[in-house]
Amino acid sequence: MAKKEYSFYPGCSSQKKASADNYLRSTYSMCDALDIKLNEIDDWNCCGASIGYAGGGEVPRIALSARNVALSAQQNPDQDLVATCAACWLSTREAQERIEENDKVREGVNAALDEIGLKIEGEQPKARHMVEALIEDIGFDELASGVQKPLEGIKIAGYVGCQTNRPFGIAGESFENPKYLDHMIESMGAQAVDRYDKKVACCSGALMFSEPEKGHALVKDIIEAAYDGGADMIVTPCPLCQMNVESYQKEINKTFKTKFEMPVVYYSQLISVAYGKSAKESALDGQIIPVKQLEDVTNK
Amino acid sequence: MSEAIATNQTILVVGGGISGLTAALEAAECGKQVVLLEKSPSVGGRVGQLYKYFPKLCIPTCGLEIQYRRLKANRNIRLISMAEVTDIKGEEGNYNISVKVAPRYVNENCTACGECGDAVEAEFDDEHNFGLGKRKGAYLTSRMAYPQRYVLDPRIIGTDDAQKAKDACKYNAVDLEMQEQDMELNVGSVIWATGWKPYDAAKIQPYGYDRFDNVITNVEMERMMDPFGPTGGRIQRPSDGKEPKNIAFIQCAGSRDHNHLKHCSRICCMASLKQTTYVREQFGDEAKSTIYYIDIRAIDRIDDFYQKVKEDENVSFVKSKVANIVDNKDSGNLILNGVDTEGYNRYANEHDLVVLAIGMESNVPAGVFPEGTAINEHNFIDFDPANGGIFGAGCSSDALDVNRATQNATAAALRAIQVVNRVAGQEG
Amino acid sequence: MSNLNQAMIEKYRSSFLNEVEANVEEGHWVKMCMQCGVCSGSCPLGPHWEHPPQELFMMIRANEREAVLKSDSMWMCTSCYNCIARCPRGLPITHIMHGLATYAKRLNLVPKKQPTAEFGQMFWDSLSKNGRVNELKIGVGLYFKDGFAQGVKNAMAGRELGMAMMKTQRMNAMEYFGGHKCKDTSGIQKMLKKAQEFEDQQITRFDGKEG
Amino acid sequence: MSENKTGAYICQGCGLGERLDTSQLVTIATRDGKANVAKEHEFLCSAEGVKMIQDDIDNEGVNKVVIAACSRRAKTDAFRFDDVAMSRANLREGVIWVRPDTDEARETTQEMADDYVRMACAEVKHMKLPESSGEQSLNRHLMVVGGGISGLTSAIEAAKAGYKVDLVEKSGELGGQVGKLYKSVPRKNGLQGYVDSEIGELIEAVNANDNITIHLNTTVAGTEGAPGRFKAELATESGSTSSIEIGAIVQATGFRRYDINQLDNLGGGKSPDVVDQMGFEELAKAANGGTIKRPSDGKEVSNVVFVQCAGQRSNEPGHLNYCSGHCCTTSIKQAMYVRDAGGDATVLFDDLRTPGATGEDFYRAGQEKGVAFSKGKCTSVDTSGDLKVNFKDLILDEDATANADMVVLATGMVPASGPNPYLQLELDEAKNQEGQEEKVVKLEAELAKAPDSILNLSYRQGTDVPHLKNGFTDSHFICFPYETRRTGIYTAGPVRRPMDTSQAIEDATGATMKAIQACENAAQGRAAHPRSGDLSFPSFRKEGCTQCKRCTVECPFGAIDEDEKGYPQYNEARCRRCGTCMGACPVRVISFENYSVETVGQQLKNVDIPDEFDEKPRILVLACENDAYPALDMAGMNREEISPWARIIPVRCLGSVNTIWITDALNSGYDGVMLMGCQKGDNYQCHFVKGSEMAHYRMSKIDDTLKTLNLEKERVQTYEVSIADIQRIPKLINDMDKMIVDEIGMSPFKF
Repeated sequence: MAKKEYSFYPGCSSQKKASADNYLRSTYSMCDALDIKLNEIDDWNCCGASIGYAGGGEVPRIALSARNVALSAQQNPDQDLVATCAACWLSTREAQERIEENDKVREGVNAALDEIGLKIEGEQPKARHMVEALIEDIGFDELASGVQKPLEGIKIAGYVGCQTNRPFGIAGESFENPKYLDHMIESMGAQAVDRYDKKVACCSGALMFSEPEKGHALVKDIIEAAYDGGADMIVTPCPLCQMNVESYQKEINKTFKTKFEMPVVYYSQLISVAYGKSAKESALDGQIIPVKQLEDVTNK
Repeated sequence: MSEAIATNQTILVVGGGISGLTAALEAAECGKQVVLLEKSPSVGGRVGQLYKYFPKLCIPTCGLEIQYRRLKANRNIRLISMAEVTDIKGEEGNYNISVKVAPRYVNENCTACGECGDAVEAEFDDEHNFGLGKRKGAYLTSRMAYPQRYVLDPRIIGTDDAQKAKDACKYNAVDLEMQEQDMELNVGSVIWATGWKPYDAAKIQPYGYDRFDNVITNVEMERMMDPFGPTGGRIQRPSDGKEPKNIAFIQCAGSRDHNHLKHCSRICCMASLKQTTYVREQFGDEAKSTIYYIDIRAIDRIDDFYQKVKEDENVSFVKSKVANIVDNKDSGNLILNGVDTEGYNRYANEHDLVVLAIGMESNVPAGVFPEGTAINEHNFIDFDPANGGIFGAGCSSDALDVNRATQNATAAALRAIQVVNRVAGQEG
Repeated sequence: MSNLNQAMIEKYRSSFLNEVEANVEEGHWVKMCMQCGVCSGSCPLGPHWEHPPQELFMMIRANEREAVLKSDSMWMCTSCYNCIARCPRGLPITHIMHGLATYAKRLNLVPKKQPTAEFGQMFWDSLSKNGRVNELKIGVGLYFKDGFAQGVKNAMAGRELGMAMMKTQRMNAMEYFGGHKCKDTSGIQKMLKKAQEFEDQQITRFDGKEG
Repeated sequence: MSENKTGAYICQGCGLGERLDTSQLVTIATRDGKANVAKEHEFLCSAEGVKMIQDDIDNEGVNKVVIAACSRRAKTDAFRFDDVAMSRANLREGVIWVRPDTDEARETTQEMADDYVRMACAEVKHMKLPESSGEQSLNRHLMVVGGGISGLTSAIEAAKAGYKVDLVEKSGELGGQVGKLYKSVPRKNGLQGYVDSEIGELIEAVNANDNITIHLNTTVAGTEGAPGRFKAELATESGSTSSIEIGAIVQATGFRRYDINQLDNLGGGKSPDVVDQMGFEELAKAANGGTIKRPSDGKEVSNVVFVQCAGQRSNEPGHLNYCSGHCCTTSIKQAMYVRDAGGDATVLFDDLRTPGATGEDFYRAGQEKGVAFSKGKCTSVDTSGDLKVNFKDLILDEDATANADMVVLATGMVPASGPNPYLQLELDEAKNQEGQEEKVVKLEAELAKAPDSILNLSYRQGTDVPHLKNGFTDSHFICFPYETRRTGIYTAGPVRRPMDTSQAIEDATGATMKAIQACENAAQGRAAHPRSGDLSFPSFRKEGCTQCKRCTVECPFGAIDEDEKGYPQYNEARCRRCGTCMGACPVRVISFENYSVETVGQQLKNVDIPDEFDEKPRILVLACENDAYPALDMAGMNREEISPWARIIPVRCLGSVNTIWITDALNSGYDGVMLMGCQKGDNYQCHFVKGSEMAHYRMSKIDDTLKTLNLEKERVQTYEVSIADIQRIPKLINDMDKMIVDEIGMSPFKF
């Protein structure tokens, strides 16, 4: 497998001991197994996420992403800018689009960047989500070929969520029924839940913090549908989805009289485990709801 | 034919649907020489697949029968079926047309007696029924097929079935050695009338045509109504064959949508209004139809049909583009989610069957026309001086209903006649 | 900026649509809506919107300025992008909702105690201070946003989750006393300040027909 | 005639040889059918089979051919012989395919075949090859009435094809309503917004074209003749007249503006600032790109509300119950005028109707320009002070009021057709009858309101082209939009149906196509659609004619006039060859060369009628050749079983069925008679418009005949069927069979 190299933008949640610490760790483990080198952008900043509009206007928000883009181009020229967080990826892409299409925005953003000696000019680095890089640069077949410990007998609901899927999504996939996560699950030797109804439903995103009751109701449906499909666990490509779906299950159980205990993992953990990495390397200890079946695989 | 108009000037009509037939006949009945090409084994096109026309609720094959009779009687038209244009070169008054003719494997000896069809075993999805039913590997495209001649599916060539077909024919009509043929035609003018195809419903993901059995398209519904169609003339649910008495019609399925076809397909509103009468016809007072629409485009004089359907208390109208469909896994019913925008009422309505009023996609091909031919972003041929002697007709020119298609095709015939008359020196 | 609202009312007296077009992010799209309602039907929090997006668009056209800007509705947007994906006219509805929220906030018209507005502001404050978001501080801030007593209650309720996050190394109590941040925080602050200045100029300088 | 030589050719292919005794058929053709030549062939439509027939024609002098094989609808290419009369006995679809292949059925199946061979021989014996009537004349010259966009288009398109045109315009200038527009909705690429009208260039082109003669301030004072030989009297305003000879006519008289004063609740007539769309165009034209000034006080208009469907799509008295099709795009265009001049424009609509690609793009262009669209129903316009438009906002579900400098009402198109020609005829008839006073009053009132005649046709059936609905001219408006009921006269544009400019251009071009085709057909003596190419035409035996006028009244196409003595005067080129006149004639003096009372009457008489005790009934089925007969063919293809007692005869149209056939059939011992035609009424499907209706009317009176014969009325039935009734038609026949056998019994008239 040829070594691949990307400019890496982990994002606020994927920092050490931040909420997606397990994503960060498993991503590095996965990339190690796949012989991918991640060059973290030095001094990257928050993308503003989807909730940034409540505090900042259009130009300030876009300037945030523009700074990351400019740093990436400066530090890792000719490398694609790869993000693991859906919101980071989306904000960056949107910012790039807006800068390209709207002269006024570009003018404002460059004026702001000028304050710190940066500038957006020429061709911008291509912002990609990690799964995009895996699918397009490596491919399912090759991903499958490196599997050492197939995740046999495990049934997984591939929860794509919103922002990895819309409005950009993965090339060739539909918005309503994207299949790539299912393919990825199957590549690792596990079984994907067929017709997982809530595959692209919203987990309430950032509103989980401000409107928890509304958020819990949405998450309840997402977990319920996974149980309906016979899933042993849910896998997701988004840190906010992971957090929202995994961590509120106790509260949801209280409110809705359910008995959920559905593990929610990252695709990077699946790959890491299937490629023979240890439970620790795969950050399985970062799960609030233990994911015993994956642990069992690591113990094989 | 009168001596003043040259008869050695030929008009090429591409497409044997209602528009192509009309254009060819009008020109030929004016004494012009016409070559009519049809891609499929028989003429008739889309209208041959319809159960009834709006707004008169009359039978489309009735008009086709007249066109066929005119065609049979007219010696100015040379019909070539299974023929496709691959290239057009030249200019007004002098076009070189490259044509590919696919093998039918059945020659003109065929009497349409049906022995070969009985002998062959292999079955394939029936195109005439949009794959809802099966047909044999040796078949007549429909009871109205013209030319009334069988055709062998190329997939049976080289199999035992092909030989069986040949052996069954007493008239030496089955010719397994037939090959694809290339043909060059020199013509003065071209009328392009290749019509439309239903937009690929599976692409409209929120409606789950590829996921839910009981989401069908309106063209499939037309086939269901055919007493000899795949369901024997019964509206029924694909999932379980039950009678769907509570049917949802979703308008603009693939039309007026920048994700799909940007244009309005014009016919779908009237088609759904018409189909509510089918539901009535089959289920009487138990029939319930709901039309989810953005604007009801029952344009011009035929608005009275809309008024009439509106009076039916079992037909309701919801101004709403349905957001998505989920299925009730137990019943096979479908739940339509959306917002009735008239006064903001959120709904989750359950229906037995969903009919997508599917958009009309132009069949105008790429890479065939001379450079500079004015084909617009919707893939229709504009009426434009840049097109020289090439004229779009019917649904190659815009999304049209049958009336406007025949009207437009009649106009195209005159435009083509002007070209060949000019060539012949009879100018205005 | 409190009189910005009054200034805008006067400037766009006749047409709120023009005002939105000029001042709201992606606001020029509002006129393109054809009232099909697919956005409203597609929203995951749809039932919680007093006025769903397509209705907001209609209200904008109907000059119902106050009702729109003071509405709680656009604050219900979860940024799921369903509406954008499905809109047959290609309206960037998510962004327009964000834009309306931003604009309402600048004009000081957001309903008091709107939780998402408050949360979003905390988020922004956090990131603009440090360049990166301090999850713990925002979390704690959120608990106490409605006062100390409510905060303690909230914190008790969330204690179990907090413990779990700590245990799985996904939260660090030390964050509260510093935590993740960029190196060049002053640069980022300068950049944001400049960006904000630029944006403010747009509103006061241009009448929307420009650019 | 001694030269007549009949050849009967019996096919053994497609199972006919196995299922039928074809040698017996040969015998029958010779013995009963009196064929001079009768041959069998194992594969008649093969090259050899056809050659066998052609040889007999060429060498043996056979000039009447009987093909006893498949349906007349099949193998038409093979069985196409020039200069011979031909009849087809349908043994395949009509006999073996509708009968079970069983020993029990064999005898009755053979009897069917025997009869069909007898019938075909009898038919062909009485057929003549249609010959030219001598009426033909080639006149490549059109008259186009109306100088608006439709008429101008028609004129220029005809001229471009090499035809001469007389363009007649009532007013002093060309251009019509479109000429009054400031700008146009584009015919393509709707996203570009409104465009300059093409009408100026079109007028120039028409003016410059040598093939076109323009008559301004002129009306048509009289029109007589037929396609190929029309004569029109043109009268100018100054009183001078001239006469022109033309081959065909295009009537493109457009529309009239709906009277806005009828909409006083919407401010119509109550404020000069409430105008219709044409009124707004005039203001826009005057402003010429500047700000429009309102009529009341000249104030620059900065806020305009457009009210769609004003007085349209409504069943209220005085309103138009249709949609005029163009008004949505027209209002969008006019709202763009306002936006481009810096004003605000709101369109209040119910359903926004901008169909097709160009239409939808134009809607988007309007939105791009910032035109505000509101789904709302306008309830009233307050004209007491500043204009206020009160409406129900259907989206926000609230009553709302919009202030406006001006209000534009999108009122509809009223077709500028001539008077309904049948009103006067109806009135004349009512006057001649007792007890019709009320009707007379009503008709007179209606006639008083009728517009002036446009064509002043000298036709027996009135002065103008008949109407279909709401004053729009008649046409078979789905498959065959140009079939008016006056052959050679084609209507185009909004007189035919409401339409926009784009469509009017297409329509006028199409109508012109049909008009030049009518000229060419007339020159050849050929029928127009639907019996295109038919050379036969009706003639009558004068000595037998009683001048009863049934033929002149019943002809659906007004083809027959009366001479001064009251004899019918056929106008071959106007005739569509349906035979309704023949069906109407009580003394049976009307016939076509190849279709006559005899050709059908002899068929039914040559059916072998078994005597009463054989218990083999005979049912005569007269089936419309366009719908019922093809349906029967397809029933055969589907192997639907049909009673062996049925004998089916295709007829051109049910309108051509003469009651003598029914009487003859009953008298010769048929047990039942069935007539199968197309749907009649408002949604008629009869391709001869009135044929089926006339037949039903005539058959409603057959009961008297049955009574005199002392027969049950159930023995004669008339049905409306369609080409899709592939199962229903066999069932109807089989039900008749069952009824005869189980209920009413055999006819007493058997010998």
